[in-house]
Amino acid sequence: MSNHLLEVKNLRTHFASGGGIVQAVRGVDIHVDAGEFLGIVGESGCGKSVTMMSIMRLLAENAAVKADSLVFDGRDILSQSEKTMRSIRGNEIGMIFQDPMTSLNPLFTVGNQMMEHLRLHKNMTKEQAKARAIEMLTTVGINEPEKRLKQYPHEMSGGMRQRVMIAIAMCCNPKILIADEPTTALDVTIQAQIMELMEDLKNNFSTAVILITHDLGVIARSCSRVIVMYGGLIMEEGSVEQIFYEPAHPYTEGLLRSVPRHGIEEEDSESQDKGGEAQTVERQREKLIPIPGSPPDLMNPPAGCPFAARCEKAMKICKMAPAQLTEVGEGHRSACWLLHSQAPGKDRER
Amino acid sequence: MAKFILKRVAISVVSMLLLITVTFFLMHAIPGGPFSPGEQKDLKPEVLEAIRARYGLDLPVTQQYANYMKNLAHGDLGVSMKKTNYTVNELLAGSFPVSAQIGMLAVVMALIIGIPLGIIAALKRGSAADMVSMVLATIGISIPTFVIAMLLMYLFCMKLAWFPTFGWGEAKHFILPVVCLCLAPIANITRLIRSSMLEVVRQDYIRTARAKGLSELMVIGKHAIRNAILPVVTYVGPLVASLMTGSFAIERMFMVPGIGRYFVNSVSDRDYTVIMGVTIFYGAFIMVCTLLVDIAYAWIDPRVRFDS
Amino acid sequence: MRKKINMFPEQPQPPYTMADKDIPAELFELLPEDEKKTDVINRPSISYWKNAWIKIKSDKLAVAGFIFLFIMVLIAIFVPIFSPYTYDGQDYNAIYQTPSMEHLMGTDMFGRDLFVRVAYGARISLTIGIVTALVNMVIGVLYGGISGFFGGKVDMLMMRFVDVFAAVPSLLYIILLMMFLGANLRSILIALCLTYWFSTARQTRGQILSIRNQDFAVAAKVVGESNLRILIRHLIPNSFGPIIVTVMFLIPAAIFDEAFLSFIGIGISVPVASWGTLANDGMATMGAYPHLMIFPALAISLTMFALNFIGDGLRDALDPRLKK
Amino acid sequence: MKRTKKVLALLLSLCLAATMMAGCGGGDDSADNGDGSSGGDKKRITYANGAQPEAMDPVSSVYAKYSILKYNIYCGLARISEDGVAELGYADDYTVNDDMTVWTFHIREGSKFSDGSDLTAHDWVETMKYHCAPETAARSTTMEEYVLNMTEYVAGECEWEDVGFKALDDNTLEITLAFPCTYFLDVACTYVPYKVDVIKENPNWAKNPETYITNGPFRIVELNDQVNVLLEKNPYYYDAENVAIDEVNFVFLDDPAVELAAYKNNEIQVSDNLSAESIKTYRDTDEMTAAERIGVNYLTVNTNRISDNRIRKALAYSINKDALIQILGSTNLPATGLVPYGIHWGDEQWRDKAGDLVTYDIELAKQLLADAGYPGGEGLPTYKYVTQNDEESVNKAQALQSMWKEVGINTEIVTFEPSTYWDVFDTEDWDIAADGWTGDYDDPNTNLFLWEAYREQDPDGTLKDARWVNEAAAEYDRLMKETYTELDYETRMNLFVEAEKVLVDDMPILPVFFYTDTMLVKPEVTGVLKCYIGHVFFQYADIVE
Repeated sequence: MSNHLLEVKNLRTHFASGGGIVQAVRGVDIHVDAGEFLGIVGESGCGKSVTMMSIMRLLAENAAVKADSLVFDGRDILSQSEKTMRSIRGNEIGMIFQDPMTSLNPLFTVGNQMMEHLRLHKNMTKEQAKARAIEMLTTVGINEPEKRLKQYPHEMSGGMRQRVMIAIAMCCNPKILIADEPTTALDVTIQAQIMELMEDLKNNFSTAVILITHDLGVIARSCSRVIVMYGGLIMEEGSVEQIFYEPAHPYTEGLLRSVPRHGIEEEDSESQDKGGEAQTVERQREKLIPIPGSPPDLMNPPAGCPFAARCEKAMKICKMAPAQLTEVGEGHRSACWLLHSQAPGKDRER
Repeated sequence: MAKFILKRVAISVVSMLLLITVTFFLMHAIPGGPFSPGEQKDLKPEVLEAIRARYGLDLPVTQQYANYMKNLAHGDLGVSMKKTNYTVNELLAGSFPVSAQIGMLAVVMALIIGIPLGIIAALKRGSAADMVSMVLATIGISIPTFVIAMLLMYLFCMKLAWFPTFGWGEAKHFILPVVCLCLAPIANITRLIRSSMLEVVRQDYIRTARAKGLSELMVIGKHAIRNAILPVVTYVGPLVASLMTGSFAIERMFMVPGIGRYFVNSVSDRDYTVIMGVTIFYGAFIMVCTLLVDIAYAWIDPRVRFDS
Repeated sequence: MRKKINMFPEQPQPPYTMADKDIPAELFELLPEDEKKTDVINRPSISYWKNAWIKIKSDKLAVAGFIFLFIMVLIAIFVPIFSPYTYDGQDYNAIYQTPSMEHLMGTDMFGRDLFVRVAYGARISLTIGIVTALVNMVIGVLYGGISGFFGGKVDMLMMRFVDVFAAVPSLLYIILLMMFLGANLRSILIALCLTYWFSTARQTRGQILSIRNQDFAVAAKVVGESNLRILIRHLIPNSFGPIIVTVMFLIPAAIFDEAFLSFIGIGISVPVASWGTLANDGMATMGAYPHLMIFPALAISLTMFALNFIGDGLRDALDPRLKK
Repeated sequence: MKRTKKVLALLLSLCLAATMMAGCGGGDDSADNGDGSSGGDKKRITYANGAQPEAMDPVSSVYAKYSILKYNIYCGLARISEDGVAELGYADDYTVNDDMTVWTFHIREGSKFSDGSDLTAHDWVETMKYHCAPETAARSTTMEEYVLNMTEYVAGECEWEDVGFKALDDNTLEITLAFPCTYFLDVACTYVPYKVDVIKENPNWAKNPETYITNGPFRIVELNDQVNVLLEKNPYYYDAENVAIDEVNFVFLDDPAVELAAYKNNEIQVSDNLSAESIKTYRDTDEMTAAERIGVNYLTVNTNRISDNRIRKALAYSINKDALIQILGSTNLPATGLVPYGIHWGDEQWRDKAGDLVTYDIELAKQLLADAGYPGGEGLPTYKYVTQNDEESVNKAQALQSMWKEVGINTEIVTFEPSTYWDVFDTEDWDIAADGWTGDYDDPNTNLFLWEAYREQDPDGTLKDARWVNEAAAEYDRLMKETYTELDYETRMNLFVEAEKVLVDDMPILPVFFYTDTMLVKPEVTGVLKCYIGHVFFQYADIVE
């Protein structure tokens, strides 16, 4: 099965904290293929960012990572030396973060921050690195790249800084780009531009993208495959269509009902051909239903399905044991006891 | 930048004027004077009057103030009223270099020791190294300087006789004063660096730097330290000013012929011109140091550079 | 935190998996609403101050500091009351005694019991520290608060004023004021109170500036609360954490400055003694009777230790920027 | 990385600049650092002079800090002999008229200043003329009241020609006194010649060893502000052949604790600014010498506020001076009167002959208090005791406070800096004030004249109202006045005895200590002289191995 670019099996990441052990990720399987656009969605604290940081091995010292396998490009990440990891980070796996305002070091010029890892990973001379940086800035749509190189982050707008972040992440031609909530901190119009940019890059560079977000709208427009996480576990995964039109997990349903999706609205005006989806949006705008309750305490995770406490279809079994991911369609899996053969019909009313 | 500096200079000038004025009148308001009749009982009142007249002390205070300001405008700080034949300019020129020398050494020591100590403490947070350096740092700011000075004096000058008790000019005379002077700054810098470092390593841009695959040396040495050092830059300005202008306690204990002793002695001697001279010098020096620090800050932190 | 702990404790085997085909049917009944909640450990949302309290409690050094300070306050209050000796009672038959059961810290040149004098000195020094800190906090917070809240020209004027005075070597002013007012406790308090508040004012202003446009303040304004009320009810309490930390560090500074004034001979008047005076007096006979200097110096240093640890603890606990 | 380096480089260069500045400023002290290391095979003594003299100019310098230096670099018409009494100095002969008012001194032939220039009687005249001229406005006095019309000249009330200080020729100096004086030779020790032409020409003369021209056993070769003054033997001194020491290094240490350490480390060989600790350490060794100084430490009582002399006496008799001396760790002697040891009556100590007048007697004190109507101190106000803020004064005050409390008298101690203390003293807003006096010459007058009425006048000539102005005071004045004209030695001494009794009987002042001068001298150093006014002389010193 090693033909995946990245394959994670049974990833568990725990943190030591003052009060005990926080089980942030409790057994997650993820695979990414070259050129794929994977979305990971979930509420804050569901473990999606921690999963990515685990893959990058960028967690703080109080974290411990365990996995049955964590293979990137044929190499076992967990057994690599720190030195090899450094040659992977920023070089083979690029990463961009939520807040472009704070993700760039305020004391160094943009050029400096773009060139330092180019020179490190690609052994470029200063001139080569500069040329590459200019090229990348142009690619991400920044005007007057030469001038911008000499500027400091605070001289740029948020959107532009995120473009710079993308340029930094992409300039070594990584095989995977991990984007951790790249648009959350941006204005709606900028969000769209950034997403567009990421799609273009994915297409042009055949880079796989893992997009982490809690914004279903963003997922809907860009991703081919979606993973829904909750309470440190994967609740459901499948193609965009499967997730949006045939959600098999009550949590996914809840998410779809609770989120106003700007992204789709906008795309709506651009591409009229997805009429069905537009209708969905219409329907959902009429009735926005938040999911009651709050996420589980991962220091003391529930024995059963983490969502049981908030699930309106919860059964007694849900509290006793977690459900395993079960195939519900081609590449569509969901972890819900309702999918058990003994479970009553999905449409049972409460 | 130029505008920023100009603005700062303008504030400094106003500050100096206020400083001079307040000091001048407060000084004249405190009881006693350089030639008090009580102290010089054996002098005839006429003679005393003549002495006072020589220094212009017979005039109304406002007139004295006007005269002083006029002389000051010409860079003349007057003559000492107690140290006869010495002009205040001479006194400052003679004693400042001494204080500046040990002060600057202490600053450099404080930076050389304090910064690495703070960084280590922050990076190894919770470790034994952290505990040790923090306890040391707390000791540094917990013991009054004069107590430290006395202990060192007692141990190294009296008991062990490793250092001379007085005299000036050679390295052996420098060591104890510099050690005493730099302890508290080392402690402060260590603590400052540690807390700012702890804050900086949590910043997003450090995560970015790591995600770019930079080595830990680059991440800490380039991205973290430069940010963490900013609070220290702010601290170093006043520090340089206060150390270079001498510490009364240290200079008295170790018999250092510096400017710090004038600071207190001139007040208790009521040597008006020296009080004024030292105050003006000290105030101006602080302001210059603060200005330099602001410029240095702007140099390190581009955000400040352009915000002005 | 450094202790080796098993990061992956054994998980209980779930009684059923999806693969099981013979799960009792009643388990597929709907989960009653009341049973759902038992699972969610709804940790009570902890307020800022409560959170700070929890953090402070877990900071061993800060707790040790608090305990030490508490003991010191008890000593300051009760030792002079219950001791058989008084701070000024002289006994020429017992001069320069080294520590013994009779005189825990020995006696001085007049045969006065040093322990009582140190305890009495604690009253003076702690009073100076605490009163100075409190007065400066009130002045500084009000001044900085008003300046930061009104902003614009008012702020400009008020802050330039502070800039001007803060540029002045404060020790010189303390000395001049002491000479003007005479050497006693009251003068020390006045002199220190007049010269310390600049930093508190600056900091408060910074805090207020950074939060005055935050939602809750704007909301209060929209609701029509008066400026003063907004300032006192909303802004100042919300910027209090960092200010308390600054003020906390004023206490040791004040105790230090008082000790320095004693050192140069313009401290409080005899036979009352502060720690600074005691340490300074002890220095004169340090070679022959080191205990006379060591005990007061220890009292100062340990209290400074305690105050610094408390200050550090408070900063960690109260400064929102340092939240983990 | 690069920028960080730049920061460091900047700091380093700043540091270097500061060091260089310091280098330039301190360049002139490279030859000697005042650290007391002996200079080759030269015989050098290092002496801690206490704090630096605030002025090096004899007309401006007021305190003992300078006068010790002064009498080692200058020499007057007379000088202090090896035995500590006045003998002829630059004058090799003198005559005096019968009523002791005209003294004629013969200056040694071929006398020279330390630069080799001639020193004649005219130099003494020029010196006095310069020092006392109203336009000089000298801060220090120079015993001018002895010379006829000199005080008037100082005040600008007469011309120099009227003053009784004349050079009859190059070697003859005639001094006409304002009143008869038997001990004028002692006074003549203080009449030293300055190099007036240099002084007038160069206002900065006192800062430069080149222009600091003197005539004493030593001359200045180095002057380091705040650090030291280095003296070398003056080859032009008339008695140079008897000066054994080549160099004397006066270092400025203003802390007795440091001075003790320096002495222990043999960085200084002569130390006379002793703390209680030094006295305790060296009390029983040969290195310490204690000699009486003609000074007395006393408390002045505001007789206007404490008008009942029984209370004043109660205050005096309740002072346990022996305990006080023990507490303070000093070598002072209990003051049993006001004329101290060191004043002679013939060959005997004046004090021994006159007897003890005040001793510690707490029962008497209680009795006196009861007689005055305040048994056990009941009804007495809390007295305000003012004193200076130096360590010894404050310690003394605390001990006295406690002793007075024993008999029921409560006091409040208020301390003042030296610079304001005497102004506070003049305000008379106190009940008891610390005071003291060291005389200038070996005669009871040097102490007893202090309480004469004329001393207590305000500038307008009226008596200060708080001072001693009762009948006893009038009697005292009368007796003192007689001593000025009485030429018979015994009668005169007896007048002093009577006057002192009147004074002590009314107790406007409370005697506390007779000062003694203590000094530590390393065993190899001999002949260091501490004279009766507390000055140290090195001209008779030597170093023997």
